[in-house]
Amino acid sequence: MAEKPKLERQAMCDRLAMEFQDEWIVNLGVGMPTLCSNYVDPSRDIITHSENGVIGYGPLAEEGKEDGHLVNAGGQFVTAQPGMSILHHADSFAVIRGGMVDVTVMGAYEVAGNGDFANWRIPSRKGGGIGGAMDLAACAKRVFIAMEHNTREGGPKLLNRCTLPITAPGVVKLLATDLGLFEITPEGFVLREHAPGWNPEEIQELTEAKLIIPPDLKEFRFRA
Amino acid sequence: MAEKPKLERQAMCDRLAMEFQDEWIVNLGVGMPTLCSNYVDPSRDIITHSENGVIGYGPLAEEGKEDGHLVNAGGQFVTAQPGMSILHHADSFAVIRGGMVDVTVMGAYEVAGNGDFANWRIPSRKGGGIGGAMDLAACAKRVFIAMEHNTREGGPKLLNRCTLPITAPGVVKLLATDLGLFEITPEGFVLREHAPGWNPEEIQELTEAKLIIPPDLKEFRFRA
Amino acid sequence: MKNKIYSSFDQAVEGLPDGSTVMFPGFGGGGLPRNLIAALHRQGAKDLTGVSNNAGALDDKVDVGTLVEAGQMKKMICAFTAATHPSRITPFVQMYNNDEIDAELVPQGTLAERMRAAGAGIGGFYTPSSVGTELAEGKEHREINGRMHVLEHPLFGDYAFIRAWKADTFGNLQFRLTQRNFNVVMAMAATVTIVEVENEIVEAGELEPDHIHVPGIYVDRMVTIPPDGIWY
Amino acid sequence: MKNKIYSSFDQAVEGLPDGSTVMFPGFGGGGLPRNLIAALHRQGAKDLTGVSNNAGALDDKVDVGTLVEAGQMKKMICAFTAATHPSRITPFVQMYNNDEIDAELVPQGTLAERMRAAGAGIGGFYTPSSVGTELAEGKEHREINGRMHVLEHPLFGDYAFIRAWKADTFGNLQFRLTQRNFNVVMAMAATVTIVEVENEIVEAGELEPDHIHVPGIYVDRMVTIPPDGIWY
Repeated sequence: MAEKPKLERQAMCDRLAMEFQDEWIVNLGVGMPTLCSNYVDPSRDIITHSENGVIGYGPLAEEGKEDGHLVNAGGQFVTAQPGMSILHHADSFAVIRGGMVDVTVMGAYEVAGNGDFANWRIPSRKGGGIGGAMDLAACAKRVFIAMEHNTREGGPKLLNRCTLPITAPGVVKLLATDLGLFEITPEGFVLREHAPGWNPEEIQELTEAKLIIPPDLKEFRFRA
Repeated sequence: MAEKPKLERQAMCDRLAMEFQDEWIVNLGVGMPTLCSNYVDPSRDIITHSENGVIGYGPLAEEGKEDGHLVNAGGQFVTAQPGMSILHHADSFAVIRGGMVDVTVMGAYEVAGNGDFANWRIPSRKGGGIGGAMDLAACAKRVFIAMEHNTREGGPKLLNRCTLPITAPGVVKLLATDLGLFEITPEGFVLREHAPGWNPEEIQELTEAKLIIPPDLKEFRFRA
Repeated sequence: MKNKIYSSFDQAVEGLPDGSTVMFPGFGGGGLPRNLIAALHRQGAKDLTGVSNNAGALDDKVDVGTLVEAGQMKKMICAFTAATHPSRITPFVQMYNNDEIDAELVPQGTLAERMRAAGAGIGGFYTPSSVGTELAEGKEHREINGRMHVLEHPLFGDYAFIRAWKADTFGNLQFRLTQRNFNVVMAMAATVTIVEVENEIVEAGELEPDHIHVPGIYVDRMVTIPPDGIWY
Repeated sequence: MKNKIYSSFDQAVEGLPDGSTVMFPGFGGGGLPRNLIAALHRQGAKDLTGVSNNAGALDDKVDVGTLVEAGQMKKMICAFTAATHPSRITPFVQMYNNDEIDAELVPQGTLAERMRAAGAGIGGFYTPSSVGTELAEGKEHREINGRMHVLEHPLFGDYAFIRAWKADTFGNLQFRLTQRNFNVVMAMAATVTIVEVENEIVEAGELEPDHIHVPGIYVDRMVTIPPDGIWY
């Protein structure tokens, strides 16, 4: 079973990006989530926000065409786009805390069936890296997570309760892993779409939390 | 005695303006205090601040040369000056509450020997006009007051305790009236300079609070 | 890109419901959305709560006082609620004296900061302004670093009427000099932001990203002031 | 007008005392005052508290990590205190693991807002960020409009080191794009603000009053980055 192909990171992020709606203000976290920006349905009218104070930036800059004064929250060089505007850091988080961000996409170490998630601290290491994650998780209208279904050691990451210090309680709405797409409801994880070749029982086996398998379970949707 | 000449409003404001020091950020309230801007020692390097969001504006605009987009806190048209900058209202009061304003000059109905003053509400009228006075009075480094020594009816305005609702407690440092210049110390009003032709006893007679008359009492200083 | 450009002020204020809280910037005449106010006067919404530095009627043109006089306002939240001079009895002062309109008097800096807090998702803040005065009575006090403060709450609007100098099609706004005043925090604090613009609305990309005072995400509707509009 | 122009970075940081709290902006390399940091490294002040998004050592050039590694820092207040990757053990992480340096971990939005509060004379504020997490433990909680908030306190600096795009002789500053980041709130929050400028400092009056990001009243000392300075 370990040999069976799982979803690529890009496919996971594509899938989450498919949920973005017109006019949504979208904040993409450092790491895997920035892959979402590689696929945004061109018919969709998405507004990017990065917590370092830029609204409406464009795709990553081509090599050799970087502008040293224009980076996203991951420190990557991005491009200017018509209508872009700049805010200072406190005003940028005013946008976030003010509830203007429609969705934030982040990575995580663990997600729980109650919507908690953990992505900033591993107890075996001292300190942590919060960045803007706590502000975004607490204040964005929706939190989407993209992460591998299991730890490198094969341990579960979709849990009944988080074991690591959480980033925010009860906020995760949608989760893409390399085994499928999961909605988090008051009843817990609902498997909405399974990776090709994986049946619900196989996915459940790799999951600590009890998955709800709806009658309309579908196969994972890929970018058109 | 009612016939004896008192100080002109301009002289009162000139006298307060003489106290302004180099690099001071100065906020001049609506009404009489704006007269201070008519006299600022040219050897002094004063920075004007108006609570509607302008730092470093110049003198009043000449008639016919007004810019409809540039007014001071009194709604008077002022001129641009090299180095001027604009802030929005919340950031302008951030300057005030942040303690950047070295002196605010205001008018008042009453000033008390404990440094309280009242300038926003008359109980016989409903409501009041605070504007930015409470923020300025509470947060500027120094509060100077320019006002007539007595009410129109001849009643005292330099009191033991204010009878009107106060604007801020214990903040007035210096007061110019049409009878002289008064410092407010922990012991109360000290008459620093008397109007020409007025002796301390005559001034005390028109004052409710007991005036301290220092050995180095001087005659009122006029603009050179 | 969503079209935010409306063809008339009347269209832009259509559907503004009775009972709304509407924010009106303006200070000394600059940044005062007179055309939108005139449209709201024609539209006739009632029982409104107005947020403004003062209650208007400061000159002979349309301002917040026009709505007050027309009986459209149930309450004003502002920094001036009394006549500035005994001889200057505005319709607001008259109605207020007769208990025909409510008012909440707020120090100007606190007024601006409460709107900034609303826009910035701040649940409340402590300020030294008004401590020791009648206006601090009944408010929660707290000593912080040896200084007394009062707790103030965010002030949200349903609508903000904005007067801008320039705008682009995305809704990014620029103000000129002291026209800026309350406009920025009101655009942040209100759910729906409607703008009258003194210049032709330009294409997105024509305004410098570094020189935008209100990002377009805060802006919902815009109208360019026509030649026969109310200018100042 | 007071002369705020200093002839060298070394002169600009002269006299910065041991034990000071120094604020360092910068995000992804932009707006990072590398020349002033290098000068502070040469100057040698010790027992400093640094306020910064992270503890530095993000590339091979001078940054906050240089001061950490040199043992000049007693404490860092920042939004990242762990290695971003187990393999990426910076001098800070090493010292922090060995209890050779203190750290206070603050969510990035709270960090920025705490500095804005310090600059704006706000005694404290309530934010929903971090509620329900380990970082909210021990903090005062309050439910406001049905939502839990924590009380956060202003964060003052003795010094802010600033990296600006343009400046005039009065000290008015402009930033370019995301270079702005923490620079504005740090200039507001600190007692002494020292700026390195990427362009020649122009005469007062040459920058548009509407396009100034930090008014000169917040700025104390400025140095233009010379051709042999550290650029990015």
